[in-house]
Amino acid sequence: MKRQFPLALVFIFGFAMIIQYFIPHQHSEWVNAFFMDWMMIIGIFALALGIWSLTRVSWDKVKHKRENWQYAIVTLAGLFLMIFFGFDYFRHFSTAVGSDNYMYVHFYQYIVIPIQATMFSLLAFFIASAAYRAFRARSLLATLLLIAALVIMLRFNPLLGPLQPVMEKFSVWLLNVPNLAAKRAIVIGVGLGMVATALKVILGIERAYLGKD
Amino acid sequence: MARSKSISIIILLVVIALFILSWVIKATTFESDPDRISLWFSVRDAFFITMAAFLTLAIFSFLYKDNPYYKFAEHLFVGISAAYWMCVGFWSTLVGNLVPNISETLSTFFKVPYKGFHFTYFVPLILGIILLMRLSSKHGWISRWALAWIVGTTAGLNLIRYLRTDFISQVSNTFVPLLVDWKGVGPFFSDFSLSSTGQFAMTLSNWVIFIGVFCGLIYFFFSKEHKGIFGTASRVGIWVLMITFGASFGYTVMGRVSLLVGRLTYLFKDWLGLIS
Amino acid sequence: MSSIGLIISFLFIGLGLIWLLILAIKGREVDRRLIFVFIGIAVSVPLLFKISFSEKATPIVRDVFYKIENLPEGSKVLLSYDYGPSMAPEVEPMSNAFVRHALTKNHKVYFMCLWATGQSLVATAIDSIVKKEFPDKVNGIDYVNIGFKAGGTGVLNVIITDFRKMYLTNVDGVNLDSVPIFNGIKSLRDMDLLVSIGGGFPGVKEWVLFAGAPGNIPTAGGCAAVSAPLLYPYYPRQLLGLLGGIKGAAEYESELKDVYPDRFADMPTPGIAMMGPQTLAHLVVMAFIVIGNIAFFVTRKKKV
Amino acid sequence: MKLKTLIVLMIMLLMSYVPAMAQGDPDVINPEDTTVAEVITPAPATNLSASDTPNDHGHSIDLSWDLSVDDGAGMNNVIGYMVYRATSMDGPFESRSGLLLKTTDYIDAGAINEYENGYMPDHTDYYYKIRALTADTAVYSDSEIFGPIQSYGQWFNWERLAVLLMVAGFLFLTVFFINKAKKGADLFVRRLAGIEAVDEAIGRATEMGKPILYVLGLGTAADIATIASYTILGRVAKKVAEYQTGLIVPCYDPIVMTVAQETVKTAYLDAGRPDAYNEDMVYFVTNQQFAYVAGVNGVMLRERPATNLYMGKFYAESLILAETGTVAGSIQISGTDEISQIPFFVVACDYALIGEELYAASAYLGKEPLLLGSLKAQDYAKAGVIFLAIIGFLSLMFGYDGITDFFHVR
Repeated sequence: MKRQFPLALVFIFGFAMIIQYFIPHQHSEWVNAFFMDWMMIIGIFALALGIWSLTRVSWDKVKHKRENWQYAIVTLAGLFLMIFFGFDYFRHFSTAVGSDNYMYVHFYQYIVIPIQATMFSLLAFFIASAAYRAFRARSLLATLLLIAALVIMLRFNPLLGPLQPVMEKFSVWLLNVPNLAAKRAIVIGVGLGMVATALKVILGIERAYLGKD
Repeated sequence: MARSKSISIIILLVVIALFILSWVIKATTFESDPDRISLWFSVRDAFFITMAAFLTLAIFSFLYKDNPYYKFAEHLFVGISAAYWMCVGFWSTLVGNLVPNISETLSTFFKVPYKGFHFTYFVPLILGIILLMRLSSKHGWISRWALAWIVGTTAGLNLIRYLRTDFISQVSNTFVPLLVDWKGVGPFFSDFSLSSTGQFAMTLSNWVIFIGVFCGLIYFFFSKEHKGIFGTASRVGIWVLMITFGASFGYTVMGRVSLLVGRLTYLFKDWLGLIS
Repeated sequence: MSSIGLIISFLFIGLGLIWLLILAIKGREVDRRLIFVFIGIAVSVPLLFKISFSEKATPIVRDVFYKIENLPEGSKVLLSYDYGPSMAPEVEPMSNAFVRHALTKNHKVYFMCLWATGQSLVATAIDSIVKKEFPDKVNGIDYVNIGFKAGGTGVLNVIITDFRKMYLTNVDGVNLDSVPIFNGIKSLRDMDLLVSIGGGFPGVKEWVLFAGAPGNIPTAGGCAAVSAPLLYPYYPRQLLGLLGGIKGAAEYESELKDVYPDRFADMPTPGIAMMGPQTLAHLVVMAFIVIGNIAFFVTRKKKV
Repeated sequence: MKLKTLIVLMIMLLMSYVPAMAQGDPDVINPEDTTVAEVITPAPATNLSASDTPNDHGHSIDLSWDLSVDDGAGMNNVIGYMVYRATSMDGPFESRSGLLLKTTDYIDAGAINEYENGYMPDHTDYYYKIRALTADTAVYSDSEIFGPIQSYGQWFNWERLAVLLMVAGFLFLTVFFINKAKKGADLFVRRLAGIEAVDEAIGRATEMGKPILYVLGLGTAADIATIASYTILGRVAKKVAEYQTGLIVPCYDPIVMTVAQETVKTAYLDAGRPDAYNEDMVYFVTNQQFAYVAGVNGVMLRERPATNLYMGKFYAESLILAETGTVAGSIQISGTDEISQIPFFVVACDYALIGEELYAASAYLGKEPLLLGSLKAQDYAKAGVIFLAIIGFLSLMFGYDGITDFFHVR
């Protein structure tokens, strides 16, 4: 029961999902439509597990005074404050869209958004350091990588003068043609890999995720 | 050791002083703004804007090295964002989607329009509860049923989805004519032009696509030694891949710089008011 | 002001790079933090001194512009904000330019989003652009915001046959049947143009695959630079035009200013303004690649 | 009466089209004027035929007809058509479409479920007629009635035959090669540097006494890349357990976290070291892209893992993670099927698995014949694709597009 039943579930539902694609009948169409809805609902229950895990790991740090335990308090405080504001619907409850508690909205706007955007913008620095470190003509492959990147970066350089439209055209061609070819090769390969993996899962050949006892 | 500690305390005091200074200045500039009705509003808004700016700087400080300010911002961010998604999920998915389909009483309680009883919504509810059984050490194994359902359904559904949307369409799109608009050798040379919509350019592009896809696929062969002609094709394949990767990398620089511009604009404009 | 800034920044960056070049020839590796400093200067100096370069629209951008320009007045244009705050600096200039252009042409604008994070961005656009710059436009008659529904491509699958199966009301809670702009509109097929702005998932690609192509509805897009190469293959057949990254936005803005010099004289052009930092940052990155290679060849020679 | 208002509304709607169509006198559109204008009944639409819509779930009927001779020619007074339907020959007929301009076909689809508005039951006799309308709401002509016709759902969508053949063919190949492998056939697999590096990296981590960081990416439980990543995690965790190295798995998606916990636990059991397993090795950080990145960055700089493995779906964060990992001095191995991020991993990581290699990785690491069999099947499928592509080219060259059509799946 502990091991065979889940495997049977995987097999039955996996094949049911494949077969339903070929059946245009109404009974099969709602399966597809509801799946995403269901996954989201299950996801929220799982998120409770996630919050539990985060709380436990942070609390553990605080309790045993592990390195950087002070910061774990910050995490816990942020977490519970935000949950408190987010569920404060007795006073501010608005609609299903969410809480419109003042602090909830402002924490999102002035803490989450700026940090998120700043983390993202670190990429401008990292892309430069990665380019400096990795774009060296060590081998033929690295040289190709380097030249293609330089060509594309040159395309809107006003200092280039009359060469600019040529660069522009060439880079569009590069993005349109070889890029398309490589993308297709990767997508076809990935598609096959996915099908193979999915089949292995459905057939029960890959079962590491289902536990043992 | 003691010295480095006192230095970090001094830095902390300076940061706090700067924070308060910025807060006060910001609040006074807001005071003259007719949109803010009272002192309380300007003080409050000034606080949030200053905080956002300092958190931005704290994240940037990570570029130098890991430091207490980054650690603070990071931990705060993790906690708040986890809770944020929990709340969004609760309100929009559980209250917005599940409740209106299963219970009238709860719908009235949460003030959402009741859509009628749909038994299908009990499936995720039950699976969700089964998943929560993980917390019990004795009955934790039951949660695997939910995992099995998720993994099985996903595997089946996505297998089909990718075959249809990505795989087959890419295969069928590979069927391009290798001789575009061919009217014979004579016209080909007499009308020869390098324009991108011209016959020569289109034919050349199609050949590049064909060879690129062909060699790219050869590169992904696992069960054959890449030697001889096969090896040459596979090498051409990886060249094409590398050129593409380089091009994508170069292209992305633009987007990443834009993001940094966005952040710096916030600092210079919304916070410091250096630019209009 | 701008010329002083240009001189200062070129001097700063130029001399710095020459110094680094000398270090590189001596075989020293550059500390990554120094690279960060240069990027920081290259981006912030043009921003502070307002250095910008002239832009000229490329065909792929012009196609979008003249589609909106040449639609008859009162055409129905749907704008979908499929992005979040983190992508906003790059794509918000595009969506703002689209809104301005469509409303100037007196098109009817339908706002929606496939990303939850798009909701507040649509609200901001309506507050800061529609209400301020187009005070005569009436909510519900000239434009409407139907907001966000979860489900990504699932939403598209539904609204291509029927809006009302997914959206009962607009964001203000008004039933769609009582919103005048929705009179006679059943599905996406009744739109004259779909514009998706955003580069993630779901985004422009999904609009093409799940709405534009199956419904045979003209679709245009604006996306972050990172996703543009993946979307080029759809142009021009399924995607009538595309604004790729801030460069696309800048081109669109300059076209808008060229065509309506009076109407948009004071229009903020964040896209064009951002091209200054872009150009310098690209130069710096390229310079570092060159320096890196010089350092590499010098050290290799020494080893040999 | 209701019908009349509807038509008036339709005509008003038409007003917006008038400038584009440049036909019809705009003055006539005003309903009050139409009483004065004298309009002659136009010729009806002809050759109406109807059939059940193929390859669908029922509740839908395909209609087609020929234009009225007065549409755009003849008296030129037909402005459009509307579809009418009844459940008996004598009516009552109700309109089923809006005003259709210059149209000769229409799909009359109703709602699928009884509780919805506009429910259209299957296996019911329907009768159709097409009304050719003029600018005057009172002047129109009906086509002959077509019927009875029934709608019904099909049990197989023939348009998707190509997909079925592919799935079936691939399933056959997989099972065939797995069986062959089981019987002991020696299946050759070329070496993949990125995968061989995983083994070395675990050894290196053990020597250094530092943990291994495994990042499952931003994929949700609904991504196959994530499923592939679980299986790789399983193999890595087993080796880690054998070598007694530390393992850190911060998670982005809570469902993925639960599956990953199960996977790691199983791996430790398999390695015979259940005691070494600790639930907190696999933990949840947050469900927000950059907050997650911030958290993982922190782990990299503070725990200084010897090796970072990034396997699964990655988005913009790929480069932030990989660059921070470089600063921390870790060996980095990545694998993703997200095409836009592969370049960054290729540039910034020591080893990068490209696309399909991610899916092959679990088979490599396990070295089990069962799994190697599926790699062989993948290769044959790729050969099939190349073969098909060549056939496609040749057929296009000779002007035959049947093959391309066959693979064009709606």
